[in-house]
Amino acid sequence: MATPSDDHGAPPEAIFDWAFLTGHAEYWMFITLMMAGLFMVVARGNLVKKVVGLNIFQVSVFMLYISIGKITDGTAPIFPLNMDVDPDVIYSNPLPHVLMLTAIVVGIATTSLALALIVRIREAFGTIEEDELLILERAIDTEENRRYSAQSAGDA
Amino acid sequence: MTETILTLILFAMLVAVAFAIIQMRQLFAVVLLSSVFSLLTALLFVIMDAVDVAFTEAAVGAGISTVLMLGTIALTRKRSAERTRSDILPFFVVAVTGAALVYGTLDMPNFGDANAPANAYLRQDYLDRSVTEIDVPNVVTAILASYRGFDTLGETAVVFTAGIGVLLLLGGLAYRRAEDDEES
Amino acid sequence: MMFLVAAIGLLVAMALILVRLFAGPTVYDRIMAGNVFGTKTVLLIGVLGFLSGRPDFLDIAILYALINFIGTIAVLKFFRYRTIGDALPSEQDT
Amino acid sequence: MQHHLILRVVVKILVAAIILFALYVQFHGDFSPGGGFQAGVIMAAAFILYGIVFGMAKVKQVVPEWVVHRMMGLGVLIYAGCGVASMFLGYEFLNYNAFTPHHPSHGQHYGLLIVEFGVGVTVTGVMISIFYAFASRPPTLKDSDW
Amino acid sequence: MSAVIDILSWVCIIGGVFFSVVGAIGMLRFPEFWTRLHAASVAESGGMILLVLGMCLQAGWSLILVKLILIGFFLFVTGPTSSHAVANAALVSGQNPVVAKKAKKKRT
Repeated sequence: MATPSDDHGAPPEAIFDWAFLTGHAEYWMFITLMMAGLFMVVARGNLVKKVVGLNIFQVSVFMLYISIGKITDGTAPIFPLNMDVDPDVIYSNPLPHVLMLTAIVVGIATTSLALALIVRIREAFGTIEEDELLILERAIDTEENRRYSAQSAGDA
Repeated sequence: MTETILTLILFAMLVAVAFAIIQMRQLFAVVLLSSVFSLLTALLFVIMDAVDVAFTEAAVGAGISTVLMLGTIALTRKRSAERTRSDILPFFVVAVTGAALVYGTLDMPNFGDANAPANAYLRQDYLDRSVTEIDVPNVVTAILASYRGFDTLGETAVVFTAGIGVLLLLGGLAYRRAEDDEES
Repeated sequence: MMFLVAAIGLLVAMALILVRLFAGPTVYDRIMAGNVFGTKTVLLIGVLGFLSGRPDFLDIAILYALINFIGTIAVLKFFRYRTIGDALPSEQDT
Repeated sequence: MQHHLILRVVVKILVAAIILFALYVQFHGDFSPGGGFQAGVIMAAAFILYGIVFGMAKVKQVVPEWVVHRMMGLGVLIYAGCGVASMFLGYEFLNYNAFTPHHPSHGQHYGLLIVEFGVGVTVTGVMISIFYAFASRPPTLKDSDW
Repeated sequence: MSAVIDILSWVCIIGGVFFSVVGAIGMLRFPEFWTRLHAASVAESGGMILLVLGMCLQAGWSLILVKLILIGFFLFVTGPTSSHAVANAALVSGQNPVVAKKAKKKRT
């Protein structure tokens, strides 16, 4: 697989190609991690654990981006201090690094926003479990419905 | 080859930590494990040549996020409740999503391929131009602040907005306004 | 070669500590394991720099050596006083 | 944490070292890994450590809340002001060549320094104020939840 | 000269790895919190110093050496401090060490 165009035209039996397997195992590992995070968001009721799951999901996305920029036998995209750039040295792709660097700091800022919301939810409802929150919400809804229907009945 | 093996071992540890986080019910242990998770993440970033990203992850993950999560737990509760619903349906959803994503990777270029579309054109362009135009050794900083200056301005504004949001939610500003009203 | 040996040894140590981190019967076992894991990570980052032939990225290791302390102290304070900021006046200096 | 003598002494040494390291990361970011985002987080971590060990009252004497709140906006203003300045000099928004037109790469160096400084100030302010917001709230944990 | 330095750093690194792994095994296998703390803090500090020393020998006279010394200094200060803090917190919270008599009683 010398060029990307070969890759696209590869017949299905190339899946058992050794180079293909080792070249894609990294992506599958990131997907495993991503699914662990997704499972935590979907299946765990505690809101703090949901936020941690979101963080895991986020980290796996970062890794997917960084792994796209990695080049075999490459090195970090920082030139020597005297700017004497050797054309033979392979530098990895710096662009994904830039995107993910800002994303990490934005990620912690938004995570703290989510945590602040959780604190407020706890103060308003007294719980941070999803199941209990749903029950409380439903009770509030039925109460409002009852009051509204009683009011409209009174009007009529 | 060494890099691949190191990546695999670290990744196995990372997945083990993730599954342990899923199992834990003590929220405090979840926080501790998530700080270990970020340590391992930074190591993987170093291996994948993303030194700047590893730096950021190290600064954020080890100190601040641990402290903030502990602060949240101190204001809410320490243990998560027993889950009554079964995990089968979420597991099915996650498995299907994962299978779809794996199917999507089959068309991707190999890991570390220098001729991949993402690396073939833009990478060389940035590396060549930044030597003459910006003239700083760290290409990541050059791209961050100069070539993608608009993007970074936006990200800074997002961080600022998130900070304002936290202050509004947790009353840093509201308390002060109340005090000012009492004084006047 | 010698750094490869060091890296493998550190990885083995990290795996063993990870087991203690998962199992740890008491809270303090876990805190201790997390702290030791951080130290091992610092060393492994240094060794990886030498292994890849560009050891000028030791800044990350310095950063971890400085910052990893914060997490441990925060966890301990949380367990002692149940808060991150100021404890309630009644609980001060218990 | 009044009686932890060892902890207090070590933290006094470490806080100075962390702040110094943050300044190194901030202004050496062009040459080695680092920059405004990382430096801001590290700087905030120093004050968080101080606040955890010495109490919120002490750290609010060092960095009062109004300073932190001003810092949040000031960084974005520095960043955007750099862009506006380059516009007034007749170039595009955020084109740092404007500062030294006869030697463009020097202008780029000044631009990088100013912009990274702005980012660092904002991130420091936001992180410290988030910490203040979480830590100043009275703990409401009931014994049944503990 | 370089051969001597190589041999010295080999010795340091092997020693450091030995202490690290032994400390980790101790953390895993010891029966109770205080013995585990002992294994963790002492062996960890020893292994850390030897490993950093081995890397210093390989680095030569450069900025890297200064950074390695800084790392060694900070780890040397923070490691024992956090061990002390953990031990203090555990003792205050009522984690008493198992003394010999009790241990014998438990075993029989």
